[in-house]
Amino acid sequence: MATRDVACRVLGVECHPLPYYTISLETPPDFPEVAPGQFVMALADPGRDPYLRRAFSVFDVSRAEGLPRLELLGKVIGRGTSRLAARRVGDNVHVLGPLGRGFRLEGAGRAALVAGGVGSAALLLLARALHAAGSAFDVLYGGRRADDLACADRFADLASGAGGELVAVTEDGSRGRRGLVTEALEDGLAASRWHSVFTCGPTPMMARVAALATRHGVPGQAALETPMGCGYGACLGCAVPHRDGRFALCCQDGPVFDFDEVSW
Amino acid sequence: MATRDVACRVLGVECHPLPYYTISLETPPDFPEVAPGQFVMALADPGRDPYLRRAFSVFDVSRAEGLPRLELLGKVIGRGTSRLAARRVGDNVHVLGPLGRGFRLEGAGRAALVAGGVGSAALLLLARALHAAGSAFDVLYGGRRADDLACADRFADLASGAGGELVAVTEDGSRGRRGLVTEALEDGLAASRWHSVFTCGPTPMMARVAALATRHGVPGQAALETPMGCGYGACLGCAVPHRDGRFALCCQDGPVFDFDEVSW
Amino acid sequence: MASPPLTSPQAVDLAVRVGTLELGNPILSASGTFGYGLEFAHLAPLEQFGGIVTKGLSLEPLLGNPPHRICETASGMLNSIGLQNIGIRRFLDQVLPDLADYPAKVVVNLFGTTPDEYVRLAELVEPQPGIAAIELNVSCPNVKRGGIQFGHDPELLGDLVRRIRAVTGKPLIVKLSPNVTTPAAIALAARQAGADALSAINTLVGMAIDTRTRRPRLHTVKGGLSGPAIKPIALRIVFDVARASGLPVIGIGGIETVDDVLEFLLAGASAVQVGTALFRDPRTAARLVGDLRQRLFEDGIASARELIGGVLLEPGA
Amino acid sequence: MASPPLTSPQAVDLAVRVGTLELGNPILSASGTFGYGLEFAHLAPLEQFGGIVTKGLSLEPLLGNPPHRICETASGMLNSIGLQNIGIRRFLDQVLPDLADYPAKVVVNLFGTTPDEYVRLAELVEPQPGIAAIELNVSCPNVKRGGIQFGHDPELLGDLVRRIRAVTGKPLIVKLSPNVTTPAAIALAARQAGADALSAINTLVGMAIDTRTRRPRLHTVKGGLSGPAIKPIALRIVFDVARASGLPVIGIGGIETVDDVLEFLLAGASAVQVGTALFRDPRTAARLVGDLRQRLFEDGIASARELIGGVLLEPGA
Ligand SMILES: Cc1cc2nc3c(=O)[nH]c(=O)nc-3n(C[C@H](O)[C@H](O)[C@H](O)COP(=O)(O)OP(=O)(O)OC[C@H]3O[C@@H](n4cnc5c(N)ncnc54)[C@H](O)[C@@H]3O)c2cc1C
Ligand SMILES: Cc1cc2nc3c(=O)[nH]c(=O)nc-3n(C[C@H](O)[C@H](O)[C@H](O)COP(=O)(O)OP(=O)(O)OC[C@H]3O[C@@H](n4cnc5c(N)ncnc54)[C@H](O)[C@@H]3O)c2cc1C
Ligand SMILES: Cc1cc2nc3c(=O)[nH]c(=O)nc-3n(C[C@H](O)[C@H](O)[C@H](O)COP(=O)(O)O)c2cc1C
Ligand SMILES: Cc1cc2nc3c(=O)[nH]c(=O)nc-3n(C[C@H](O)[C@H](O)[C@H](O)COP(=O)(O)O)c2cc1C
Ligand code: FES
Ligand code: FES
Repeated sequence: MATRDVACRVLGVECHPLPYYTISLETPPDFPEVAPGQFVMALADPGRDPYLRRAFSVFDVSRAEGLPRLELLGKVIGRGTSRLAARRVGDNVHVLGPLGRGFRLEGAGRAALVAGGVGSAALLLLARALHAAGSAFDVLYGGRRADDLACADRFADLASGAGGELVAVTEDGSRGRRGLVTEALEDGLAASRWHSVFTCGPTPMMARVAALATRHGVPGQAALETPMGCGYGACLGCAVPHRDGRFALCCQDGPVFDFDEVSW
Repeated sequence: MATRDVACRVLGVECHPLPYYTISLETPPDFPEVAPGQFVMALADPGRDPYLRRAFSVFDVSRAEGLPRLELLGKVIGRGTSRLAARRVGDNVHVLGPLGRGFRLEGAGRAALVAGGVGSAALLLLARALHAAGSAFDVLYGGRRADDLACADRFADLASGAGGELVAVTEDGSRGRRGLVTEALEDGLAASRWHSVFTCGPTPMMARVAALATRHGVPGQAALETPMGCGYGACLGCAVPHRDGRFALCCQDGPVFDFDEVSW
Repeated sequence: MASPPLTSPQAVDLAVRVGTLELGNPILSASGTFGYGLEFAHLAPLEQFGGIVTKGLSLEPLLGNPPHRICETASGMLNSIGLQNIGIRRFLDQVLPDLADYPAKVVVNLFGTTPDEYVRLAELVEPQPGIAAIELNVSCPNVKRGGIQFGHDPELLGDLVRRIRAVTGKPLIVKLSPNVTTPAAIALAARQAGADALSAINTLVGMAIDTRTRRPRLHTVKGGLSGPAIKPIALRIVFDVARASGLPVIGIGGIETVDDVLEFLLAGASAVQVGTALFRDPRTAARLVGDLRQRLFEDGIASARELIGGVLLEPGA
Repeated sequence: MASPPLTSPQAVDLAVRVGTLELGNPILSASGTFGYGLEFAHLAPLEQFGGIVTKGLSLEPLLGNPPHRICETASGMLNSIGLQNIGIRRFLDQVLPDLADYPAKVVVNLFGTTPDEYVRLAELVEPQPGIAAIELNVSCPNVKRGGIQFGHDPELLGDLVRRIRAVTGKPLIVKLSPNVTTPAAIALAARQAGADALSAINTLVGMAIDTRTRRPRLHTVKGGLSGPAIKPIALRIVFDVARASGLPVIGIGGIETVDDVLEFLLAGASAVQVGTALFRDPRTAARLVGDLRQRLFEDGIASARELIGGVLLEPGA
């Protein structure tokens, strides 16, 4: 497992609008391939506030002038995410990664990608991979209001290019369908639209997604979020209750778990 | 005593070269007059590293487009001074000030201003005030090497405009006289060149300056430096041993003290 | 919640009681961090404070320790001021009268090196209507008992509190030291001896060395650690002593944001004191009053009292 | 200094001894913060560590506590991992053999809930040539003695150490809890019972509450505070126990920079352990070895040993 700890130059920070933002980072040439669902631990500031790094899904990767670029999608919540959002072009962000076990694409068939808010950050590379593999998929993207569906157009382009669609769902109806994203999922599952489900978002949402898919006999995977002290297996802080009664480590055994691995 | 706590926009940071830098801050229109030798407590970053503000002499003041500007001269030493140096145009720096008791100019006569390194930060406004009052003065500016005499030219201009001169002194001889600034002071005192001495720099240097001046019967004032928790009299952390056996507060009773007030 | 919807932040009720001490809001300044209050009226709106706890007062004025007295540490600071103060008499004569102009309750923080000194201090305070409560700083060594700190020994502490209780009817708050194995045992002793309330915590003993000079950063070698760094410890002790003693508690330690205030209230504090954060920003206490009002309004909580001890625990915890 | 001038950083002698434990340099990883070491060989140059202290090991594997197990605090973190570990036997069979490839000394950190468990652990470790020393985690409640922590009672601690001493000839390091009134008393008890060295400090008990949910941030409500926030407390305890016991001490608590290492050595530590800082940056320990070498070179100090206990105190302090 190739993991690097590198200083990355900030190429740009874009607001979508705040609290959502994307930050582009230029990595050294030998930065390893990132699998969909993998994450990095980012240290936005050399000071001690915050002290620990924060986990960020790798939202997108690209190459420019020979150098690999990472793009992260952040939502400003507390000290770590706001520090990162405040970086400027030319600043350094330290990145440890890629980390963890990503999505497994084998046998995905026609897939539903269910994103809740900034959880979409774990799903864009997956959409790209499915697109590249010629698999059809829909993206069910939910949030409170239209602004919570940051970068939705990127998902729309990929999904429609792969013979699927973006289903936007907002609680206040300000974009797409009004209601919960899990309601849209339930409708599609009832119509046997998908062979597999991939999800990332708030834990209660993912638990509901897993329960619905399981009820309809559709397998799936979830990219989980836990507090993380280190991201690389040292602190044992990121316990996820496993079906077998033991604790898995989100950072090492995950962050992506099969629905039936997790004791929700 | 008018003291304000204000957010100031950074207008620019200039290196002289590093570790020395000046930072220009735009204050609200009603920022009070600053007396030579007064200081501000600056919070460069909203985070907790460092947690406490840092004291900075007000190096210079000016007005542009109706708004008063403060200029601070910093030397990067640790967490606080490096944070401030890393600010960029448009950032906010919180400033509490002006604080403390500045230099008293009455009866200065022909004066020697003795600066040690970044201690010069406390002396530029004094030089301006003496210049404005038509008092002649010399500036004795000491450091290890040429680079330690940051902004020396500003002092040279003011001194020569007031019928005095800049005497640069470096330990390695890379600028001006080779040796210690206190040696230059001693020569001038022996020649009865001055009626008063004003100094700011490392404490051992100031102790020596005070001892020399006193030996030659010349009165003087020193802008002292102590660790400061608050800068406004609340923490009692900035004790200065007073001749009377009690402790004065550097931030309130000082930072400027008469040579004979301090138990050096 | 069953309460009627709040119409504005002003409708939020911030009043709390700490035993019989009634406060307009739960935010006080901590002892030794805001002098006697008045000096800083030009920097902070004193009238908004729920209360002001004075710098520690002794029978005679104290000059304090030689420098260096403070140094910064990660998210905190060490201090060794040496209890410099103007003495109880000058405080009563020259400061207290002017403090009467403010609605903030005045709590005097008292310390001595023998029980007799404490008793004498309490006697001098007792007839003063302008003083709302007494806070005992018991992190001082008892010179007669070989320098053991009053606050480190339940028996010593109990004897001390009993003697003071006998001479004062004012609310009596015992300020707990965190530097003990079982703060709850000290809290219980305080209760049994007649204390009305507890405040927690005082500073933790710490040390720092300047590696350039190889000298301790403080003249006294060791000093007291305060600031956000100690908040988790303070919160644990507040939680423990509130449950163990049943006494009302004033939470202290690293408080800086409205979330910090809520944490302490939820853990069981009836009010809080703000210390080191005032050095960083003299307006912290007043800001917290406003932020607390706004936050409770947004969360639809009608009274700050609803939060006290409201932490949700799993059954059995 | 009288020593001949150093020609290069490589000429600096970093070797130290902690009693009879000889280390190539004074930087170890702290228990519970770097697993069993090997797992992270791809992230950090293990061969540069002076030593590796294992995750706490018990007789049987432990699953640990349910989430949440950690949360960040100001310049630190709380943890309540619940001593999750693979058990001593699997460690000895499957991990230890591979650790032999590294020059870093292997120190096993052991804990139990009865003295018998500790003794059995020590017996299993005794015949293993690959284990350089034993560190006892005594911050566990003794289930037979009503849950008092071994490390909180000099008598309990003394009995425990005596029994382990009887079955092992390996350097025996007692890891001190900071959550006691007088760490020096525990240190003395450890010495009298035959401990070879001390390590200090383990975590401080703390707590945090999520004000949105009103729930404790940790499943177990309370947890252990670590990181830079606790460094001043750690340094004070190292200073005190080194002087009081005369035993060699390994300093632990918030170490992250070469200045931190120097502070602990000057305060009396013979070596240090790095914990929480490894979470932030797995290369911290290796970086510190390099930085220490460079710093001593620049300061013209020929051996790290020259620093130990070298803090300069005023006469009488
Ligand atoms: C594998 C993994 C991948 C992740 N990927 C991303 C990503 O791509 N983009 C991203 O923005 N974040 C991502 N996160 C979350 C991120 O790492 C941070 O933990 C989180 O954003 C909060 O960090 P902070 O420092 O801003 O807030 P903190 O200062 O650590 O906490 C802020 C406060 O907010 C509370 N809080 C925590 N979560 C929420 C929430 N969702 N809403 C409201 N309050 C909350 C906390 O309890 C705390 O009180 C990921 C986490 C994991 C484990
Ligand atoms: C009244 C007053 C006015 C001041 N005016 C100015 C000013 O105009 N410009 C300015 O730059 N500073 C000024 N200072 C000093 C400034 O406030 C800082 O205290 C100082 O620069 C160090 O802060 P820091 O956060 O960078 O270092 P810290 O992180 O606080 O400390 C860094 C480390 O360096 C050590 N250290 C402290 N001083 C020195 C030194 N001189 N050389 C080497 N190591 C040192 C400390 O012991 C500590 O270990 C003033 C101080 C006072 C009290
Ligand atoms: C500089 C300073 C001086 C203090 N003086 C006193 C004092 O005189 N009496 C007292 O009981 N506590 C004193 N304290 C302790 C504070 O009242 C408070 O208990 C402690 O600092 C923790 O709160 P904080 O983290 O908000 O500062 C002092 C603290 C500081 C930082
Ligand atoms: C996540 C975590 C797990 C820990 N596990 C153990 C353990 O198993 N045994 C032990 O003796 N100490 C354990 N500790 C304590 C550390 O070894 C160390 O004493 C403490 O964290 C202070 O050092 P630091 O500030 O450098 O982290 C643990 C600390 C952390 C943060
Ligand atoms: S985050 Fe540290 S082990 Fe997973
Ligand atoms: S710096 Fe706080 S009283 Fe002077």
